[in-house]
Amino acid sequence: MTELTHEKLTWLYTTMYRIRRFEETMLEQTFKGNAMGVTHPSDGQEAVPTGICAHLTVKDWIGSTHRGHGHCIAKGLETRRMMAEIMGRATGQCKGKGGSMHIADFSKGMLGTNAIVGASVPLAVGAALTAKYRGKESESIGVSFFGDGATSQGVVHESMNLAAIWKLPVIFACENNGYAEATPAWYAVSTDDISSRAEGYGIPGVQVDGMDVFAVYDAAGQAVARARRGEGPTLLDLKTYRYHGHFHADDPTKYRKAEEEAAYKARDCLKSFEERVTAQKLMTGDELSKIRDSIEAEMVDAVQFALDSPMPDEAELYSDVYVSYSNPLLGLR
Amino acid sequence: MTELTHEKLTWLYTTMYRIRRFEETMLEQTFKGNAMGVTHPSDGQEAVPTGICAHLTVKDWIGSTHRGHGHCIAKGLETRRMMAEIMGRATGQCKGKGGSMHIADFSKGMLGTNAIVGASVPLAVGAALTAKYRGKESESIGVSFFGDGATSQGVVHESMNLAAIWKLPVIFACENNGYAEATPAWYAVSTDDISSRAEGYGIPGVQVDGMDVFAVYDAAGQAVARARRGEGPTLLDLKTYRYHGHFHADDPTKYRKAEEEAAYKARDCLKSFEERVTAQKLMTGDELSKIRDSIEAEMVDAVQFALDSPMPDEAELYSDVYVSYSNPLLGLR
Amino acid sequence: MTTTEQRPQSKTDPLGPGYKVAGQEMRYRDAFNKTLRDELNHDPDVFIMGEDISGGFDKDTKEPLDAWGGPFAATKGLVQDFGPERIRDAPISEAGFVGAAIGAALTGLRPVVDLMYFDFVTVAYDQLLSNAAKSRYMFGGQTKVPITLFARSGAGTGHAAQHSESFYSMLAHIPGLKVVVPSDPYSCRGLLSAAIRDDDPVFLVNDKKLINLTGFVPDESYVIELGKGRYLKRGKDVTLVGMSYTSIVCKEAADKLAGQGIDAEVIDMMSLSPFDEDILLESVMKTNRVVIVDEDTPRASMASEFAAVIADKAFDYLDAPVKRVTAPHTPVPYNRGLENAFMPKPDDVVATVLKMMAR
Amino acid sequence: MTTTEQRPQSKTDPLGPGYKVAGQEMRYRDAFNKTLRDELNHDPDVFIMGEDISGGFDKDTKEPLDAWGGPFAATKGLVQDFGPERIRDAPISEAGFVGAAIGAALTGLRPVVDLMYFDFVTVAYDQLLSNAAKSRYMFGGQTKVPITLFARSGAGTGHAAQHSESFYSMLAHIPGLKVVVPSDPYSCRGLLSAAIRDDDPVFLVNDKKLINLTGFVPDESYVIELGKGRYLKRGKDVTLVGMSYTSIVCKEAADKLAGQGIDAEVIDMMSLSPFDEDILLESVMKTNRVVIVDEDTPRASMASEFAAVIADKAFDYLDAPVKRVTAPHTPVPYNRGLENAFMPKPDDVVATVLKMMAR
Ligand SMILES: Cc1ncc(C[n+]2csc(CCOP(=O)(O)OP(=O)(O)O)c2C)c(N)n1
Ligand SMILES: Cc1ncc(C[n+]2csc(CCOP(=O)(O)OP(=O)(O)O)c2C)c(N)n1
Ligand SMILES: [Mg+2]
Ligand SMILES: [Mg+2]
Repeated sequence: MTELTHEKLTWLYTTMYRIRRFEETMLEQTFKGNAMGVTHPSDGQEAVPTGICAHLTVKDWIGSTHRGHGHCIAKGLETRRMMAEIMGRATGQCKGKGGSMHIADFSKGMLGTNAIVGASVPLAVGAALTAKYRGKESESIGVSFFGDGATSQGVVHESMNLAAIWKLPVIFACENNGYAEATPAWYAVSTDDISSRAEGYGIPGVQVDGMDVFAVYDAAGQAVARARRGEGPTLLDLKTYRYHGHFHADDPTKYRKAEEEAAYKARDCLKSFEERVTAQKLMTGDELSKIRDSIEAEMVDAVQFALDSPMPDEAELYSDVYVSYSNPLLGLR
Repeated sequence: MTELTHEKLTWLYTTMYRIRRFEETMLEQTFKGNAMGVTHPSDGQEAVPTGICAHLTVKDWIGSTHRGHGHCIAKGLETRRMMAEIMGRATGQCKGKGGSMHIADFSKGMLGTNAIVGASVPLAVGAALTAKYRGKESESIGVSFFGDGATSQGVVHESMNLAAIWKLPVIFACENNGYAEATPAWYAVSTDDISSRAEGYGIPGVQVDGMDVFAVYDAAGQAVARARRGEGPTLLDLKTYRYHGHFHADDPTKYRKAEEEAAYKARDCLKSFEERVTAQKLMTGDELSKIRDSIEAEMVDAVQFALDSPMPDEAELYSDVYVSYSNPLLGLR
Repeated sequence: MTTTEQRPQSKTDPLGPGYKVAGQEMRYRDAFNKTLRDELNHDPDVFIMGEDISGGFDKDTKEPLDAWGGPFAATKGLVQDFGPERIRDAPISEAGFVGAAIGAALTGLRPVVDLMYFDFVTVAYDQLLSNAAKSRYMFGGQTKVPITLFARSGAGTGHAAQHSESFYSMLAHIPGLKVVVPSDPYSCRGLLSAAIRDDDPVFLVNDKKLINLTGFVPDESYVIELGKGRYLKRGKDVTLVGMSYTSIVCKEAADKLAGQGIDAEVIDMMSLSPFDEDILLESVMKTNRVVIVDEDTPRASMASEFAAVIADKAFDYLDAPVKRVTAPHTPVPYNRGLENAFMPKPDDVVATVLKMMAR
Repeated sequence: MTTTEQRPQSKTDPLGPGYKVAGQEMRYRDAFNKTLRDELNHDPDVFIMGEDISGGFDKDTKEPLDAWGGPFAATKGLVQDFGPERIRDAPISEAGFVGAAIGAALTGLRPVVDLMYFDFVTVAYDQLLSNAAKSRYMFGGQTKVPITLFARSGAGTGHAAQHSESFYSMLAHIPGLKVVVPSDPYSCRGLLSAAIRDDDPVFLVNDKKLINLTGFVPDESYVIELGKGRYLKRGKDVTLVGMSYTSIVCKEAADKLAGQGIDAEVIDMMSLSPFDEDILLESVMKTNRVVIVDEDTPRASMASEFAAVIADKAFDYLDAPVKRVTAPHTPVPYNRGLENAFMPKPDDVVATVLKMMAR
């Protein structure tokens, strides 16, 4: 395990716990009927965005998926504005017009969660292209998060080839949770080792334990450094697990074995972090519990902020389609 | 070199020579203004379709590209109907409605040349799916021909993954002629070894000398046998060269080195075949020259047939859009 | 099997006067599932392909589980009865598996593809347009492409911009494709059977708002001829033209208008390509007024097309401008209130008609 | 830089009465190339991406060769002056590199994408529709997507079904995209500059039949406002509406009609989304008759859209049915005679007008 500062450890734990509690709180609100649409929780997978984004600054860019709350949080988005977005409020990250599957914060280097599987991958490549174009690879890289299911999407292949031939500063972070909806990766993905696809692009491919934030942190550190040195992309195959169903109302026990779930939960990223840092006396139980308390308070605030926020004005239906458009078509009514 | 019957050797030589002379004759006609559109000659690459199709029967299916005359001929299409198609005649393979880039013969297991790079690849996968669905893998497989340039197309990746997980009887035959239009493969393709991509799909990948019909024949033989045994797809990376420019009017010397061209021409598939079979006394010079004479006669006939054939009736503009359509829209005139 | 182009008049008389058929009230989704089952039984060359349609596999036995019942329960229970070769689960590769389905159709099978959300058709757009729609034509009529695709369209369920589209007009634009848009369990069943039995590529669009609505459906299999519309209500003052879910919107608007003494005629187009020019012109030539209602965005849409045909061929019969009530030229917003404002509603139609009648 | 919405009246007076500008007669393709050069000079954030646009690389030095000059010579000579970072050759991955261009646009650059043949847009369709067109809206106006795409449309060059499409109406349908269709070197230059400087995603369609046509082009840079049409000829008897190459068809038809004593007005729409409703209505309200001419296939097309708008908003001014002269609902055939029959021609327009005037 790389030497980590106390500050970094604190950040890792805070971020993972924030994601976990955000997902749980968001689900609660969804079941209360306060979220307006479908949500895809990422609890269980927290170590992946956390371990990767720990290496990023606000000048780096990430592309995300339908299961993107963890990416948003790890990239520094405010949970109250995320919660407000999911509740469709005017104060939401996207004024309530995007919802859970379209949360972006361009001021934070977050290109948006995205509801078309695979579609955000070339966006991160484009962000890396901008960096290279400006000669800023060392300070601005692109990270693309996508799932095991997305590896079957052609545009993901195209993106890796582009990034490889142009030596762009990108990390392809495959969050391999073993399932795409109910379809297991062993059925849909033609290899047991997604990282083996890297060879066909002439880039490094690494298998990583995605339940262990330290393993993710180390692997991402190398990939990020390589990108910042201008040596091009890396593919990370991060083995992880989603604790919840595919979306809020999905019951995963219908298609996953109890043993499998139990095995992953035994290696829960929060629990193992807690055990490790306390055993190694890097952080105290008290410190950890203070962090948890502050997150609890943050969640209460986020929900209250969202619930108290107004709905967007009906005029918002028509705005933001274009920057400028000479003949608006406000619906033919 | 596998033991080949005299009949097979005759077929190989006849087919390669037929392709060579078809392309040359077609170009002559194109420059005379008799072809109606753009044509992409495949002279130089004859060994690839010939060595592969030598293993196929009329029940096997092939998918092809914009550079597809060789595939058509190797799969048994009649050169006179191909020539008539290129001249846009009613007697053409597709009634003059398709042209060089859309020649199909469903009675011969030929799914069509195709003008969208990569787009025919899943069609061959679909043909293999039909075979598997009917339990006929041993007698009907799919072969997809595509170029080095097409390897960057997402749908090609998707097709390989599909064929691999469903263990479909398909051969992915990459005609790697080193260029996509003027763009070299070393620039656009992220690996020097396209066959290395096979590993990421858990299927065999083989590099083959595509200038040597015997090498192609051997490698294809193994891939075909594997497919017919129900063991799934194979990727062949067949290194070859087009003698002509990208399309009829393209001058390749603008972007290719004379030495490179000379090196490939020194290994010309016809010349090396002739040398080998005569040296090994498998065929006589006389036999070979008789074959050439018969092809010359065939080309004269093909051109005359095409030139003598009528143009399609104007009603053909409106036919074949649908099998049945209750409200035809014959243009709003 | 019975062919009909008339909407059932009543529950005991569903195929028009004179017919008595057995049937039952059922949800749209159940009618859909029942029809898939019928067609799988009817022809061994029919198979279904799509993501999650067999709903997971047991890790140990590798057997399909049907845990999900397929997207929107369309394929529920089918894999148990027809097996994983005929209910073929696909990876997330829309271009690849639509292309493979086209290849299968070109070589003798009759694939049915579940594209899940309508929005995903853009991922497979090239295969649909360049291969499915053109093969027959560019190969000079040598072949046919008997493939059926279906997917769920429409706003109203909080799925936001990338899961709520209704751009069927873009598909209807494409020569070589056919497009059908059922609006109730009855039309769904008849059009789906017709689509699967048809030798051309057909895209069937299911509006999400219809999925749980119920209606009468005959037990026996039947087809509704592609390219035919139907009257949902006869009237004399104005023609309301609906398609997919807006047929229901039109019907509700007509009911409201009746309360104000206006007798609207309602047409459900059912098919967009080909479409029923005759019913459109017949009705407009009688009522002399028309409002076309569409949840697709307006520019270069089927609403534009119907308006154009009427302005050309029924011109001399028109007493008022041809009106369209459509979604605005915007993506679909997430917030429920905005999303609601996006969709054309009966009151929008009523307001348009009232203005028109006041001329 | 001068903004104008008027077509040049004469060679010495290209920007309307009062203006005197230097300029020259040049081919459409040269005007296009010159404009790209202008915009690359104008803004260092502008770069161009596409297949073969730098036309090959030297095997030994790895330097770009410009052997091809790019598809249709659009980018000829640019890589020498601007280098391979700004004239970026792309592999055959339309979805991938359009997506990357969108990502670059979202992060501060102004990408220009050469898609070569218009038909290939279907391969990148999802990126265009789901990302380029929607990002601004679904992210609540936080961002903009200043990307320009261009490609060659149209039949008439023997390229057959998969290289001859004109389905710009499908793009114009999409909320969030802009679509422009120049018809001569002058409009090409002004619209291309405007597109590249615009902060929204714009698709510029080049009909192949225009590429070698010549026309007067000012030396100085200028923009034509997106969404504006122009009069190519004033007249009083009937309005002919053209777009892209059919503007030329309309002009020729008008000349032929003049010979028969019919004074046609010709509008070149130039932009399809947004489009100039005002010019359309102004003209039709004056002439009371309209024929819309389009090489795109008819169903749910821009021809339908213009007809629908006229049938709604100019209804009371119409003396005759709204007519469309378009391609048939078929793919593009290869044979030259058939291909010729596919395209709307001046005589088709003349015949339609004569029938209309005889009413
Ligand atoms: C193009 C496209 N196809 C299908 C879907 C429906 N869909 C949403 S999420 C999902 C599974 C994605 O699996 P994976 O990439 O492994 O991500 P995970 O959900 O496991 O995080 C599917 C099929 C979609 N949103 N977009
Ligand atoms: C989707 C698509 N993009 C671009 C083109 C234009 N194009 C035609 S052939 C070609 C090069 C193909 O290269 P390769 O696959 O290596 O085949 P080759 O021409 O060398 O046989 C290109 C870019 C096309 N036809 N289709
Ligand atoms: Mg997954
Ligand atoms: Mg090549």
